[in-house]
Amino acid sequence: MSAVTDLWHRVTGFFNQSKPARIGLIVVFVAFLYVLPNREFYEYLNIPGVWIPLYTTGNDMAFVLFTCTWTILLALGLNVVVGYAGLLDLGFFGFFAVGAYTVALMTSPESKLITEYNWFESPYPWLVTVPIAIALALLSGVLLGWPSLRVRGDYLAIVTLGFAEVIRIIAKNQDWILNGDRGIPQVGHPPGTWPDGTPIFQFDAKPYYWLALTMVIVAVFLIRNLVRSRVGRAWVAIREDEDAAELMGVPTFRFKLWAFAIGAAVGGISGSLWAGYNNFVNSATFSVENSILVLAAVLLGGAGNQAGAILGGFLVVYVPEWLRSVGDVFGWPKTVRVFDINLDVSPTSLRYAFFGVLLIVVMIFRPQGLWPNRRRAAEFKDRRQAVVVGEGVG
Amino acid sequence: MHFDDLVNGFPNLTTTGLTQGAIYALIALGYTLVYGVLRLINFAHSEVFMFGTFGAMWTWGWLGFGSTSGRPGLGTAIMLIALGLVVAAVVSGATAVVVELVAYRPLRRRNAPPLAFLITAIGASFVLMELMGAATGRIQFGMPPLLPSNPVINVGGWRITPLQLATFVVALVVMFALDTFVQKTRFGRGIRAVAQDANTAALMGVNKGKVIALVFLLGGLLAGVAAVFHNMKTGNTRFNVGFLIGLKAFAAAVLGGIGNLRGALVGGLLLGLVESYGSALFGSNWTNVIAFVVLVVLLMFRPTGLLGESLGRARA
Amino acid sequence: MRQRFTRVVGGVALFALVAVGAAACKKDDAGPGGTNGAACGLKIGFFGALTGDNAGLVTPIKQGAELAVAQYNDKNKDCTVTLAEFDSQGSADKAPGLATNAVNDAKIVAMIGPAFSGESEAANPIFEQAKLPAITPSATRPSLSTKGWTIFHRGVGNDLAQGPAAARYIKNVLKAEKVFVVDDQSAYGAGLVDEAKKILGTAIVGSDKVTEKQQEFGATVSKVTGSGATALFYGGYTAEAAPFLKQLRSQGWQGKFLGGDGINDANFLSVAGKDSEGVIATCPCAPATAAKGTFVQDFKKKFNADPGVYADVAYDLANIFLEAFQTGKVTRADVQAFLGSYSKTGAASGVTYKWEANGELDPSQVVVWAFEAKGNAWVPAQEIPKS
Amino acid sequence: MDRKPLLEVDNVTLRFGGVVALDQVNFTLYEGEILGLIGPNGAGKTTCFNAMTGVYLPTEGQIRFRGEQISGRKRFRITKMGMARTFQNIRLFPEMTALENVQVGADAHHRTSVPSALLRLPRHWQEEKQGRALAEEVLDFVGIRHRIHEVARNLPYGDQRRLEIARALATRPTLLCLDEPAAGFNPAEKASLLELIRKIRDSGVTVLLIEHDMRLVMGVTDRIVVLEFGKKIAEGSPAEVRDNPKVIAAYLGVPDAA
Repeated sequence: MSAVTDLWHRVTGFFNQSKPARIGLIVVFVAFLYVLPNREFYEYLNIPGVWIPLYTTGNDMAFVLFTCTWTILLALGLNVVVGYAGLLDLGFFGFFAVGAYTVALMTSPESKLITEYNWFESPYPWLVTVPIAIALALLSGVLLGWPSLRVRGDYLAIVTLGFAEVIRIIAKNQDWILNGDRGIPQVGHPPGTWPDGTPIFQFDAKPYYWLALTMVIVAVFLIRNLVRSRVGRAWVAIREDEDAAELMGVPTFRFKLWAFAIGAAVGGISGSLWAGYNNFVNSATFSVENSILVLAAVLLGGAGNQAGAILGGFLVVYVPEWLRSVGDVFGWPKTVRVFDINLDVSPTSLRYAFFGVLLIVVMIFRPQGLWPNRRRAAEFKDRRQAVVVGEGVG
Repeated sequence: MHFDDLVNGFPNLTTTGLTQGAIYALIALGYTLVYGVLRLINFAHSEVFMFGTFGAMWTWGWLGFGSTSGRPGLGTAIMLIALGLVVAAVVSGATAVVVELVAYRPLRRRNAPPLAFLITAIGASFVLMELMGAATGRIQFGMPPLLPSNPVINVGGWRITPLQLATFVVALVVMFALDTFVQKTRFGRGIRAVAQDANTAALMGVNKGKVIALVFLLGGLLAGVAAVFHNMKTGNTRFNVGFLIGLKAFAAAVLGGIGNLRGALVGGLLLGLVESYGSALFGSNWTNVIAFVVLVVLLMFRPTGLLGESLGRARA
Repeated sequence: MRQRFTRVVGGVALFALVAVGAAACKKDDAGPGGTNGAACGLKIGFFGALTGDNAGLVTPIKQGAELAVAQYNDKNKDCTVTLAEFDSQGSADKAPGLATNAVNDAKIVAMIGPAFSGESEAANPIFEQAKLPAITPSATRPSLSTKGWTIFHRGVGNDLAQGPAAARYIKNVLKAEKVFVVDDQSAYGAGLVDEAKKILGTAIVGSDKVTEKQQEFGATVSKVTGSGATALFYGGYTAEAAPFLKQLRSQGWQGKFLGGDGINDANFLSVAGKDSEGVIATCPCAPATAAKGTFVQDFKKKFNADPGVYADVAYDLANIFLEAFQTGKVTRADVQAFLGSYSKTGAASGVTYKWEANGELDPSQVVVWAFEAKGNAWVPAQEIPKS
Repeated sequence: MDRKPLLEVDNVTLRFGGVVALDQVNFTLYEGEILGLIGPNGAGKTTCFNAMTGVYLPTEGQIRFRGEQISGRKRFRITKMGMARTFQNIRLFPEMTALENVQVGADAHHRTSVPSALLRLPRHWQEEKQGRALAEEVLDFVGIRHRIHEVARNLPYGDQRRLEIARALATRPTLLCLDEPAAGFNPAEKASLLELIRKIRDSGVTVLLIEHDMRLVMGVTDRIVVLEFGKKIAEGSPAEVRDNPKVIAAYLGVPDAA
């Protein structure tokens, strides 16, 4: 065991020291991500017990990966708000909704804006609506933040939760433009055709996954730019001690608002990508549970670290989807009869229960998240030592 | 806007709002107690409540009172309700304590950051809800009719049913008992001491672990009481019944000032009333919008809720 | 150190390249209709919410199909068919991936579902692309048949058939002059109520909207009692309808409670208990035949529960597909053609399944019946005339 | 010395509910001096401080900084005007490095915001470079340059105090308010702190020093203001204040007076 850890340390140490090596590894890894949705990739490798079970047989792998990537985008956006600026936001999915609905309303020929309100005559192309979606999401971030950022901590959580609920309920009302549960069908797709003339972006999730993955990479770099600047320092200072930050000349309100706006904009991108793929948008998607899931993603991965947010976003989608197929792969029974009652024990049906167990277990053993910011990990070590010492004295 | 609905129904809307508010308040107390002591939003509390609804229902079913059976006599009904209250309180209390032991205690021992607790709470909530869902086939269950529906008071269209009266009276009695318990007894002093300063309390010989378990237990017991009245009021339960009502109760706790016992009562009743009037005025589908708008506006002006936080110290 | 690194990176890069190459060379082997003509090992897909909040609604439907498949397999032990479940959790955002997965499985030549209208909007374009014939047992949104999907079939009448019929029943049979309408804002419930409203017209004395998962109906109840309505039409499902009815009764409202097929299930009777007495549920289906009798018993025996709404429809639909398999229709195209010329009455639901070009049931076959809850059972009251 | 007033506390009264925390306090701080603000525990020193830096809004009276009214202004604006402070109980940003802590202070005058940081515009680079240089200079000035990449929470206590001063200095203040900077120091540390305070004054920064330790205050300040129960009871040179009977009474009345 120690030989393995030793090797691990030597390898990681090497990558930590050598910059070209690190970049090389990242490039290879990204290339790997782009080929990931190809089923043939697994069949080619064909290592039973390792690769095949990782391929989700219960759901389309490309779709699962696409869902992962838009969730990762959301997690990255929320990480700015929760991880860096330290603002607990339980209604983050609202911005996703803003992005998705903007795209749907503007690109669908069945949008009420066209059929009933005559705002414009024909649908816009998807690409045109994306910047508008981002702008509107950003604006809604500011509009939400303006009144609510006065309250702090857990109170902010409930205010943001309320905001997401309000958006959902408004969306639910059929009489308004969003058309409620009936939703908006025939949402536009991104442009582009294959050489043979069929559109690239239609129902196949693979191109969307590649597009979303590209967006994730762009978002990571842009957010990284922010984090390593005055803005990022201001956010962390606010998270650490808001009053002290303000007394040191940080315009806290403005930067908190920026955090909200940036997070919201990233959420909006995610929503517009999703709407393009899903082809149909209705109010049922935007439940509070989803906001909570994204928050779980950020904290599971490790708040305040982009790699952690990515890992978390991936896991919260992938694990339940994988559990869907794992029963088939390993041939587990689906029901158990206890006292004349059929208990449904298939992993498919219990996948969220398993997922809950996973959340608990991870948090017990790694409370700072799976892949925390290095400093947070150090802090956690300190805190544990403090406890040990404290107990020794008491 | 339907002002006529509001005006015509005002007395009855008030009664239903207060009844619903009392149920919110009972659940809100669970959030508030835990929050007051641990600064932790116990997201799994909604599932603690849901377990209580099933506990009571199964007890009644075991005694032969299912949804399709006839209404029993008043004496039997009161016995059944009392029994339901005991069982639901025990089931909910036990669930709450188990959640504490499994999902929170290990984290506390490791001095984990507060947000980690939030995630285990969400995890515990998933586990409890999905397990119950799988066990019950995710279908809905009806409750036996227990109390008669003819009103005890009927003055010019203003009706109070026995159930509404019972809900309100029992909720008030329970909350009064809790308040006395926290203010007057040794355990209560322990709770307040830990809420104010956990470390000092520990130095003064208060067993922090026990106090925390006690707080979860108390919250669970109250949720159990709420569960029985919810059963009788809505006449049904299912595995995901806790989520929405838990959310509302949490909002009620925040409204009153989370961590403040009397705040939970005030917040619960106020939320019940606001929802009742609001849904008459704008339509039931806008209930949640109204509730949250009121909450947000209130928090703008009183950032720590109506009564502020009082179980422990004010937030740093 | 550096040497080792080069080896690692080189290895991984090679690995990735090969993988890309392999991906580019190999084509998706799983395509539509790629079967060899054998009826054995075929799969019927079932698409709908099997977990999550709406599972209680869809699980009985799935069980109906499951029952049919199980009975078929008992008779054909050497050549069995499986029911492949696609749990969408009822949400449109999970539907496309599952649909793609279903389409990619060449063994799936027929699909029952999607159960809800919302997910149908997202999944049916994908089925259409792969020409996978699908019959929905429960999605009743009228617009689904106007999208030009050739694979789309509806096993039930849509909201346009049922809403007006329910309204006519209230107007002509009950002769109610004060009607209150409530819907749950779902596409189904609101659609039903919108259609009913057109006919009820001035008889409506009030309306309210509730939401899914709502448990507390105090304000709505007080509106209903205050309006003096003698009848209430509810558009929505059992989950909210049953507690709503109970709360209405507990507040002393004595009027007639009516709902669509969303409440026409055994669970409604079991949840509402004695309060269900006299409730009217419309249904675009005919009353129980003798065959339906065994369906209910079989269902109870197998699943230890009463069949829910549309469980009978799913049972019949599954049997239609199984009949197709037995007659040698084992490709997607064959099954599609088989459905096009099909015209028989289902054993469990009593509906005559004959589809028009747009996938709707032949309107002359769609009958709407009113059922009344009596002594904890749905008793057919009468067929509602078409005008 | 040209006695130009820098900060004027004019009849400031501060009430919390029924409690009068400050009662008609008056004093003036002149450019280039070191003013000591002393008093027994609970005399209202920190409250006074908080009123000056914008944490509390005075119930009555005015506080003027360089002739401008500051009460009611945003706190970060007051910092930008040239007033910086430290805290009685250290309030660093514990997870940031020493350098980053100081950079936050240096950022007070920077104008880079999200757009220029996002796109890495020239202003961003320029301000980053300036901020970094300033931060290193200030860390050097307070004597903890060698701690530059350590996380604040891991610094020894004395260095944390110094880091707080460095962070405040990085905002380029004209007035530096130190809230009990020597709390918990041993005599040797106190002596070197005195050196630092003088050095700060000599670099052209006016210093307001709140201190409990009389000896320290006597040694470094030019003038002293004494508060007791929210009221000013004496003002003058260290020698005058030391001999003031009211001050003696106030300090003797408190058993743990140093």
